[in-house]
Amino acid sequence: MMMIKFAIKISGSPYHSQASDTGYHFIAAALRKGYGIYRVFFYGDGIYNALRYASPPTDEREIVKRWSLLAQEFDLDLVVCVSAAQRRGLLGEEENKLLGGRESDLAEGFRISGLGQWVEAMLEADRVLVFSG
Amino acid sequence: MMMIKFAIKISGSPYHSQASDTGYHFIAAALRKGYGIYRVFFYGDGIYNALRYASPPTDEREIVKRWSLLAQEFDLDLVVCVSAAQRRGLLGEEENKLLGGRESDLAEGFRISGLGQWVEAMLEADRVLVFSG
Amino acid sequence: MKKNFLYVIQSTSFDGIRIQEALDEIMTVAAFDQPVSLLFLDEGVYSLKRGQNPEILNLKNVVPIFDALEMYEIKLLYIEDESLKIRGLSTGDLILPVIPVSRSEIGGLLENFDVVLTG
Amino acid sequence: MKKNFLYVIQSTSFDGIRIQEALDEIMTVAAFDQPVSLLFLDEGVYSLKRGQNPEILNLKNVVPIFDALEMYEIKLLYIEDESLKIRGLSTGDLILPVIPVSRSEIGGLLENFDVVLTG
Amino acid sequence: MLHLVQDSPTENNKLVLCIERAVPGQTILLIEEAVYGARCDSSVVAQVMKGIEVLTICALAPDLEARGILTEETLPSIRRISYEEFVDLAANSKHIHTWL
Amino acid sequence: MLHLVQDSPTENNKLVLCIERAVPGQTILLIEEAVYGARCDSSVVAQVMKGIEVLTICALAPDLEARGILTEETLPSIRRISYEEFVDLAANSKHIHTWL
Repeated sequence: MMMIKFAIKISGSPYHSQASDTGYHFIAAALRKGYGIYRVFFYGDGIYNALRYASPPTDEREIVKRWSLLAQEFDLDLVVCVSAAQRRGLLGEEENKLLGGRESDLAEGFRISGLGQWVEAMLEADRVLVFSG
Repeated sequence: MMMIKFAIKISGSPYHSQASDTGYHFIAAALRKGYGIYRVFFYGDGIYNALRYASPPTDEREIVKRWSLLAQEFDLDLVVCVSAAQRRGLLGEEENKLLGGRESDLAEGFRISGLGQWVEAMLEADRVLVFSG
Repeated sequence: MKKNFLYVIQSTSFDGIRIQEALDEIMTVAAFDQPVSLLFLDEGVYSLKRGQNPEILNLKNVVPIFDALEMYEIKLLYIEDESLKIRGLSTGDLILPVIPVSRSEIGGLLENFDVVLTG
Repeated sequence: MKKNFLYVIQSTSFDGIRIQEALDEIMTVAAFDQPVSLLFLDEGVYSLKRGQNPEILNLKNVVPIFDALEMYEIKLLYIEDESLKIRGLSTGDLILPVIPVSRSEIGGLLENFDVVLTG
Repeated sequence: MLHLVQDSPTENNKLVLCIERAVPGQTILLIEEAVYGARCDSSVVAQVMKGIEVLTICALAPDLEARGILTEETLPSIRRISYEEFVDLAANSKHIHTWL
Repeated sequence: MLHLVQDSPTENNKLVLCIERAVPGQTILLIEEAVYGARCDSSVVAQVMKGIEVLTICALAPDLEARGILTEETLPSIRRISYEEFVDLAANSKHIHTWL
């Protein structure tokens, strides 16, 4: 039997609820068990999970960084919704180029793309799961 | 009788609840009536109200920009809590200098400072009011 | 590839922009030629209430978007009867025709779709 | 200038970092030599429950911060009796000694302070 | 003292709890989703009516209008107030508490 | 079908509503604040017990342990599951819905 693949939407801000934590622990457990994560889509206030310069105190978990590390370890596709991000003020590389080569605010391992990427993930994956605040 | 002065804390993210809207409308009404706003302090997820590059679609209110305009019109003191902002990834001018002169993510009219500024505001103002999501 | 989608709308139009972003997502699913239905329950039933004027608060009115759903071939709108009743509403108070379902049928209804999502 | 502060804690330690940021604020008020009291009610009473292990979820444990409150001269911790009871808890289940107040006394209690805040 | 309630009475019981906690003479202002609690046919109308006997209960008019709640749909003893009146009310209340 | 509930039963009535909406044979997993609903002395224990007659109800163990809810405090018919078991449960459920 082929391993089940999940499409996962995270729509909670990192510090307002447990959504980002639960999503992270679920995804990490799934990957360690060999399940597929077709894509993780950050939508709504979930886009704040991708702010590159998040610098929590040293005695706290690093929410943004652990997403980046997980992406690196498992070649995970982390997609931030472009319209949710623009509305809230998180710009990708292209928009920053238009602003004169400003460095991107997007953390390592994330990419910015449209809602179509989320719909495609839902069509390709076997299971769809939402973590929301 | 001296006009009453308010100290106001906004701790809701701009798009997750009505807190930022209600806070804005309250403060605008107070200023127009001649009341004093000693300081507006953005704490918790409220710091996302100060992301400079927020670019909502043209048919939507501009939450960040209207704070900036209100600050300009009424010489309003908008303070973003430094620890809440660092944890979440919003850097002020000084931290950006350390990163090699990167442009600040902080919108016009806001400044970054510590919780002491909020306590001082509560001590100096006549009324304390919280808008939270 | 075709999947049958159900979006569950559980919040009012004033709970941040949750509904607005849900509608953007729903339109995108429809643009991929996928069949989409909506189920309104709990606070979500208020989002279909007649006479709303979010413009007073400088908020975007989502009613025209709901109106446009039909053009996107989104025709099946379910609503939980008990959610309406406890809020003192009936289907006549709503901007669109809806199919009432009872609370005890919801779990079964959800299983009729391939993907169930939270709006 | 001295004002008498009351912080109302209405959420558990797991509702994002609401409590952690409230405690940072409370410590700052205390550092300005202002008298601070705390009132726990609704879900907030869970934050004082014995035996919590947020470290299992990689979350920071705020219990040591509550323990440290006394050093900051924050000595008056009120708790709403009804909030405890409906959660099946009694003051014996809590990590710190608290002063129980009944629901009908809350409105009067709040007026004993100069500033009342939401944690 | 002014109590602010912002959640819908069908979402959770914050409004009822606020009424139970407020003491005679105090004021409750319904804002945001809580304005649904001003309706004559709300699920908590009995508790609201009981509250009105000893408390002043108002509701923020722009929040009512935005939600399409007409004057004839709300309890007559609940006054609809503007943002400007909200500011005056807050200025005249030594204590203000937001019930999250 | 797998229902996910995340709110505490004393915060709002989402857990009770989920039990009323689920049909026999379906599974409810209590996560985050909802794990308080697994306690023997929770305010909704009657509704939970009734649900267990026709539904499978589980609770996420790390969320229970983080909140200091001991095994002896929870209803014996509610199984405590790990994140790994949560993943398997989700993989084996054609439908999953998160109740906000």
